[in-house]
Amino acid sequence: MGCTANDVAAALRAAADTVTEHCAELTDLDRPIGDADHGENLKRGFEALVETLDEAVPETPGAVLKVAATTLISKVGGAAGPLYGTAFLRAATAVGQAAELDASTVAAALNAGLDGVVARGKAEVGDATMVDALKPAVEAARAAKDDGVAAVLSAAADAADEGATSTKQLVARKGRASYLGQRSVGHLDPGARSTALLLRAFAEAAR
Amino acid sequence: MGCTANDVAAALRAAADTVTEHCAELTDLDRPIGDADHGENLKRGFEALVETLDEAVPETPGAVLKVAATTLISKVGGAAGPLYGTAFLRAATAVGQAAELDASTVAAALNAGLDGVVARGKAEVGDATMVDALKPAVEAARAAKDDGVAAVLSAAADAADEGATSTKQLVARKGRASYLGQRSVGHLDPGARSTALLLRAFAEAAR
Amino acid sequence: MKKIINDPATVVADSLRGLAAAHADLVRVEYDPNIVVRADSPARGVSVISGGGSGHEPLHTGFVGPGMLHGAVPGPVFTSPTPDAVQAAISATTGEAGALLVVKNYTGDVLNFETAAELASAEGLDVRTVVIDDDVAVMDSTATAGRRGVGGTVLLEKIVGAAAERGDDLDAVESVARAVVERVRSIGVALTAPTVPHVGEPSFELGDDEVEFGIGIHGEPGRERLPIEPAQALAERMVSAIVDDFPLGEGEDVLLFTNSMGGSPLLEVYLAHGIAERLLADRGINVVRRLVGPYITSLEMQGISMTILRMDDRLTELWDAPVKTPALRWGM
Amino acid sequence: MKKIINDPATVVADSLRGLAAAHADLVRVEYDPNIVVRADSPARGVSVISGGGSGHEPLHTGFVGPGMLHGAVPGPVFTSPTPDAVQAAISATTGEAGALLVVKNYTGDVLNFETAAELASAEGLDVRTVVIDDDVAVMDSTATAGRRGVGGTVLLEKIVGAAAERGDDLDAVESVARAVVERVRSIGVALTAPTVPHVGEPSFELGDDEVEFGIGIHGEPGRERLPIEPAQALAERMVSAIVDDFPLGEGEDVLLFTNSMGGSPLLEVYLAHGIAERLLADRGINVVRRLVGPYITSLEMQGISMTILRMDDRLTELWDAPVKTPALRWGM
Ligand SMILES: Nc1ncnc2c1ncn2[C@@H]1O[C@H](COP(=O)(O)OP(=O)(O)O)[C@@H](O)[C@H]1O
Ligand SMILES: Nc1ncnc2c1ncn2[C@@H]1O[C@H](COP(=O)(O)OP(=O)(O)O)[C@@H](O)[C@H]1O
Ligand SMILES: [Mg+2]
Ligand SMILES: [Mg+2]
Ligand SMILES: [Mg+2]
Ligand SMILES: [Mg+2]
Repeated sequence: MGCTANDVAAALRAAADTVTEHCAELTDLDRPIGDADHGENLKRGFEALVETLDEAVPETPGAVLKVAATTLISKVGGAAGPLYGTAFLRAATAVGQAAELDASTVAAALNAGLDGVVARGKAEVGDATMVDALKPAVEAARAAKDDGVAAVLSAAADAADEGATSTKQLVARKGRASYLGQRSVGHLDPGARSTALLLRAFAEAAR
Repeated sequence: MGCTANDVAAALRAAADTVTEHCAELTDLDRPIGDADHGENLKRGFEALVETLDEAVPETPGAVLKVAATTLISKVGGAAGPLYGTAFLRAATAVGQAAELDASTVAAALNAGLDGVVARGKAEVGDATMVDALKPAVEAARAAKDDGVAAVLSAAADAADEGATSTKQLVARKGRASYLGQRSVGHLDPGARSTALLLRAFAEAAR
Repeated sequence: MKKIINDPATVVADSLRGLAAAHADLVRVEYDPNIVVRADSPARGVSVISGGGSGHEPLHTGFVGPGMLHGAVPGPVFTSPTPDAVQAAISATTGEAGALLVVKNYTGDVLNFETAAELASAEGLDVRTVVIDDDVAVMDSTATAGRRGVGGTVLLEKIVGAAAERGDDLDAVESVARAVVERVRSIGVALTAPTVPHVGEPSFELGDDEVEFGIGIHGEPGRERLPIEPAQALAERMVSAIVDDFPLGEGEDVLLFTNSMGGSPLLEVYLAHGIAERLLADRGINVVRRLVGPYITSLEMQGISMTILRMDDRLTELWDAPVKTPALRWGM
Repeated sequence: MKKIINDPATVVADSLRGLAAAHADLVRVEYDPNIVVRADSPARGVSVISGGGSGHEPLHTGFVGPGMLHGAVPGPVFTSPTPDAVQAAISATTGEAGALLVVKNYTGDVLNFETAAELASAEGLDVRTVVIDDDVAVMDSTATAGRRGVGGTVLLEKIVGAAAERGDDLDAVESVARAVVERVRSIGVALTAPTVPHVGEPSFELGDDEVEFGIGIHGEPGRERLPIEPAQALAERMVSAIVDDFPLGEGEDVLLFTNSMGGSPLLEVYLAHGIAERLLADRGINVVRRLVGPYITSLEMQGISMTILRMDDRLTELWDAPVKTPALRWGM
């Protein structure tokens, strides 16, 4: 029933595939309101992560998440690198040495990830960042934590999708898009979109 | 019957009008095979010449031609400036102190102008330069020298037109167009075209 | 996209190889992670390190050498380098006296450089960061990520480098840095968009007679899109944006830096500079030092930026101090 | 056309005003006719003067100053200055020791500068001309106006300026100049066309994946139009064109100058330079000096040129001599 280290690794590989598939889309989202690199940044990081996992999958889910964290911090760059990196680092700490992750640990890990992003980036819901996808995801995950890992992640992914979509109406207040002021309205935030994509990949992998 | 200083000045003004009118055309001819400035160069020179003539028209035809020479040398620049300047300088010398120019003096002046261009630029007929217009013009002028100034200039203009057109078939061997080698074939030489235009303006003015 | 490159993925390292070959007397380049450090071994004073996304050359790699930077950390094109690269530059250059990291205010740069500084501090080094945010185009900095670091960065690196070179300690170097950050303002304008190699298309669309006023150095949008206007009006708009923001008063001494964003001919850059000098003179502001040319660029983007630094004797002395780098050189 | 200018008709003088303001310590500008001369009054040795159409900045105006040019004569954009302007520069700088005019081999420049030299000689000054024709793109120079003067001009002006600065007489300066002309070769490539301000449209059309190989500095056509290829192949093509033309043999010492035509980012220019260094090393040719950057440009044209100068001790000493101009500066 729970997630092993290999399951987490598989979810990360699925995430890497998604990033590759949506690379152009993410970069295109980053074009009008940013610097047109979000897809490339994530692709560089997730490709490196897959290479590392190809060599050896660490023993525990926590160790896998830590490898993801350090790889993303050192490979992604930009704003997204330290933010996603910190999210995985906090998630790794949250799950500790457990050999398998149950639904409520997964929900707690997501929550820890969110806290990490907020600690570093200081964004709030409504600022049109990845937080707009991640915060509702964390809340939905917590609500579904009695229904199993797959349900937690699928609820998180659904909520993240909706949260990401909401950034379209928002005036960006953090990151590069904030330089646009009112002109940022009407654009989906690339980081919110990538958060939703990653969570969807995790959810699919957990089915 | 002969050309006075004022007639020469009027012919130069007519030439200036022609240059202004055909400025874009000359520059366009200079675009594919040169540096897209021939029209501008001549316009700068002839406008300055008209300004000078507006202040005062010198007493003799020779003196008017000399003013044209020094103005063109100092204002046109490029290859065309020294070449046309030298042509007018030699023409001025050829007509000397005469108060009026008769047909054979006009033909001789054209011949002296050609000699000046060749002395400086060392081009021969067939090199796809202004010489391809000027040389036949000089010959036609000489042949018509018993028929009056207007006939001399109109014969020269006709021959120059034909000569200019002939440059279309030629491989350029002098000036910037020569860098093109075979690729210069099919293009009318801008300097040959401007020579034909100037002679046509003189001919019209003399009618 | 037409570019003189082999592969978008290796463009930064490939270019660094050329820098290394061209300036072996001044810089040493290490790869993977990519860093550029001084070729000589300077007396171990404070080291000054900067970096950020590539594509702004000569910033920062062209400013490594005596009197300016000890190390530069070139990230991928328009993307901040990661903390491990910054750490490598710190390790290669920093001793007891510590290091100052000059960071342009972009979320990515700040997060990555601060992470590196934290990690270095954890190893017992005294590493501090100064964040430069001189772009007046960003009007309300409370509702945004704050003003961006742009042209002022060049002046900051020169002046801080001179302070370190003469032996100032880290407190003193840091205080000079903060003084410059407080006293410098910039504004940019773009006529065309840059094309990031791995993207392959221009970063934004601009009409045939539009300019983007208040552009950043990554093709981020500016304050507003305007119809192209004569240089006189454009320079007036730029000078006003800066002078009014300070605000600068009559009788003040300034350094005026007119910068090419990369693709604009020097003919135009000097032309704009000349107008700006006269506009400042008209306001009774004394231009006592100047810098003109492509020093902080945005790939092939056409456009210019103007930067004004309020000068005092201390800054003037540091500005005039000798410098010997690939891109900025005088007095030696 | 989008440019930062007021009026195409005044663009050169407007830009010179900016140059004058930015570098009052180095140059003095006179207008109508436009000339740029050294701000200091050098000991009256031989003066070195150059000029030509504008739009190639920093060439020539940015090279006026101690150790390089005494005077520069900027014509209209891409059009030779007229003899009266050249004469003005001669009068302003030339004494008993005479002057050498450095002329790029274009029909217009040659005719106008030679006319000026003749007029100056008639006034009793010893004024000579050296014509530089280093562009190997022009293959058969008997069927043409001859090879064009391009990148080699920068090296020639630096070296000849150094010879004049150390006090060589006109014979010696002229002989150094002729040695450089014999020993230097260049080739250029364009990715985009320049737009002349008073024309308002690009000087030529180039497809989205075409380059013009063997381009001149005025947008004159080159040897051939090629599909864009990786930098490695392009650099190989350029290096071969030069090396085979000399031909250059193993063990020879050279200066390698990789030049930006104006609009290409420094990132790409260094990248190409790095490849060329390795290609020369592969052939056993020693690169002993190098210059990289935008020094002889064609407005905003994207592209690069490469220039190779065969060095000997005499030329190396002159190259290394101090120079202090707006665009080239070392040793002082
Ligand atoms: N302060 C912040 N807090 C949370 N997320 C942020 C913050 N700043 C930026 N982001 C996220 O990062 C995304 C951009 O990432 P990316 O394009 O990779 O980095 P960069 O903006 O440095 O190029 C934005 O779409 C946004 O979701
Ligand atoms: N050596 C030469 N002899 C005669 N005419 C020449 C020579 N070189 C160039 N020309 C003429 O000059 C014309 C170009 O003039 P212009 O465009 O004003 O000068 P530039 O080529 O310097 O820009 C050519 O079309 C040609 O007719
Ligand atoms: Mg981005
Ligand atoms: Mg021309
Ligand atoms: Mg980025
Ligand atoms: Mg011309």
